[in-house]
Amino acid sequence: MSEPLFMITEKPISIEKVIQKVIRPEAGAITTFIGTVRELTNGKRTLFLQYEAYVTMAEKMLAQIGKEIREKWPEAKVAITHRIGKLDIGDIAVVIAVSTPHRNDAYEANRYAIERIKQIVPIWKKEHWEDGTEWVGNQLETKAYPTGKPEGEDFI
Amino acid sequence: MSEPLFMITEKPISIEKVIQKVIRPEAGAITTFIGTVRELTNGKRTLFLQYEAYVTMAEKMLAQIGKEIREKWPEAKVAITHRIGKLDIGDIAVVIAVSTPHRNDAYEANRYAIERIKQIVPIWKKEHWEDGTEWVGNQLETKAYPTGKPEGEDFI
Amino acid sequence: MMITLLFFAHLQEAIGQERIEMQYVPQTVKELKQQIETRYGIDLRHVMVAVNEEYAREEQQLKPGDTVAFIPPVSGG
Amino acid sequence: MMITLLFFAHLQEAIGQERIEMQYVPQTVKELKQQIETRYGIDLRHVMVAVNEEYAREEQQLKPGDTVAFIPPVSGG
Repeated sequence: MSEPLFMITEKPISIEKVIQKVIRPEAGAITTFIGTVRELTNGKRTLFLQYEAYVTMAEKMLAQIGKEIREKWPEAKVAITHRIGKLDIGDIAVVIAVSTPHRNDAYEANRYAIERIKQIVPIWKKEHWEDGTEWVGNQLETKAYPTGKPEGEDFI
Repeated sequence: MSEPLFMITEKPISIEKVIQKVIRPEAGAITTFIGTVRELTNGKRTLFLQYEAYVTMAEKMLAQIGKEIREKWPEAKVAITHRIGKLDIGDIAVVIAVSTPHRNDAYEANRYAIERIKQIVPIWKKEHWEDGTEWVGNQLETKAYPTGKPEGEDFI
Repeated sequence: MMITLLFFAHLQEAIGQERIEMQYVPQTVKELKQQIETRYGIDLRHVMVAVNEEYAREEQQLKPGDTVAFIPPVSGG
Repeated sequence: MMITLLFFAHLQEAIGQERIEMQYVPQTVKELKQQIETRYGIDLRHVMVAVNEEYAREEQQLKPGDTVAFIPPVSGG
């Protein structure tokens, strides 16, 4: 296994490959979260999405999420791959795999990972509709950081 | 796709195949739970497991869990495959895939599925150690049904 | 006038058969359980019963042609 | 004596560049943000700043060689 646990890629993501990174004989429970491109967002039909990242920092932030998870769930092993570039409807944008000895931890740590990705990982998506485009998150009223920083209990 | 959404099989489970059954353009979140054979249970080293099922009823009960989930999370689509026969350490025993438009539902419905499998689906596993065997769940003090029925809010 | 009994996991090993055709139909699940306990010297207190692949209560009536499965605590997943 | 500025998503489109080498080092993140806002007529109130790939507070001091990234609200996942 030469691929890192936390990575940004421009290629299609293999779910199996991400899962393989966390399979261990001592961990009987594996959860995965797979985020795909939805056809409709708020009733509007998406044609495709364009994902962009600050790649080096994004990989660092994914690794930081892994570190936070190991602090909260010491027996968990985590792997995350996020894709960037042009993605069509149904394409996989992100895969998070978590293995733990006990299943509750696998669900909770996985959910923690996706919430944190949406807070601190510098990745942006631009929606392309028939009648225009928009960078998601650019609506100031819905996404603001009053403290000037992303929120999250462990964020330093 | 000719395979049913809810099935018992004696063959190795393809995670991708189970996931493919629930991928839909309108559902951007997919969670999977993958249960593998652990090497150690309560500190004892397992050599392999033998799973047995009342196959026809087990498939019915898996489908019933699917029905319960659609009642609780109407937008969810679920697929479950459980393997039986001899399984070695690391082998996949069960894969649950759930797709929903919103990610919280995908986590919650998935977790509901595994809890219900452990309550109502007639599948049994026999642990094989170096020094003996035992059907799991045969320890009356740890698994008893005082009502004579498996518990669960929706169980009729 | 008969019913089919199915046994699984440790019950199957204790009884030595996975399937028994019974030429007599007890009135209820409860009555059947008592007869099996007596005949095979096993404890069915924590064993569920499914009649025709549906979980059944102790007081459920049995009828000819029913398939009755004895289901020890399950351990799938 | 310079710092590198990186812009992403709609900021990159607004400024028309993804990377600017700035020949002068403002004292703090806050000061830099104000200068960029004035110079390009953009609103950075809801934009985070990372210095050398670590999120930084407004009062963080800048030094020559720093890479400063302007990070609009993220939308990955």
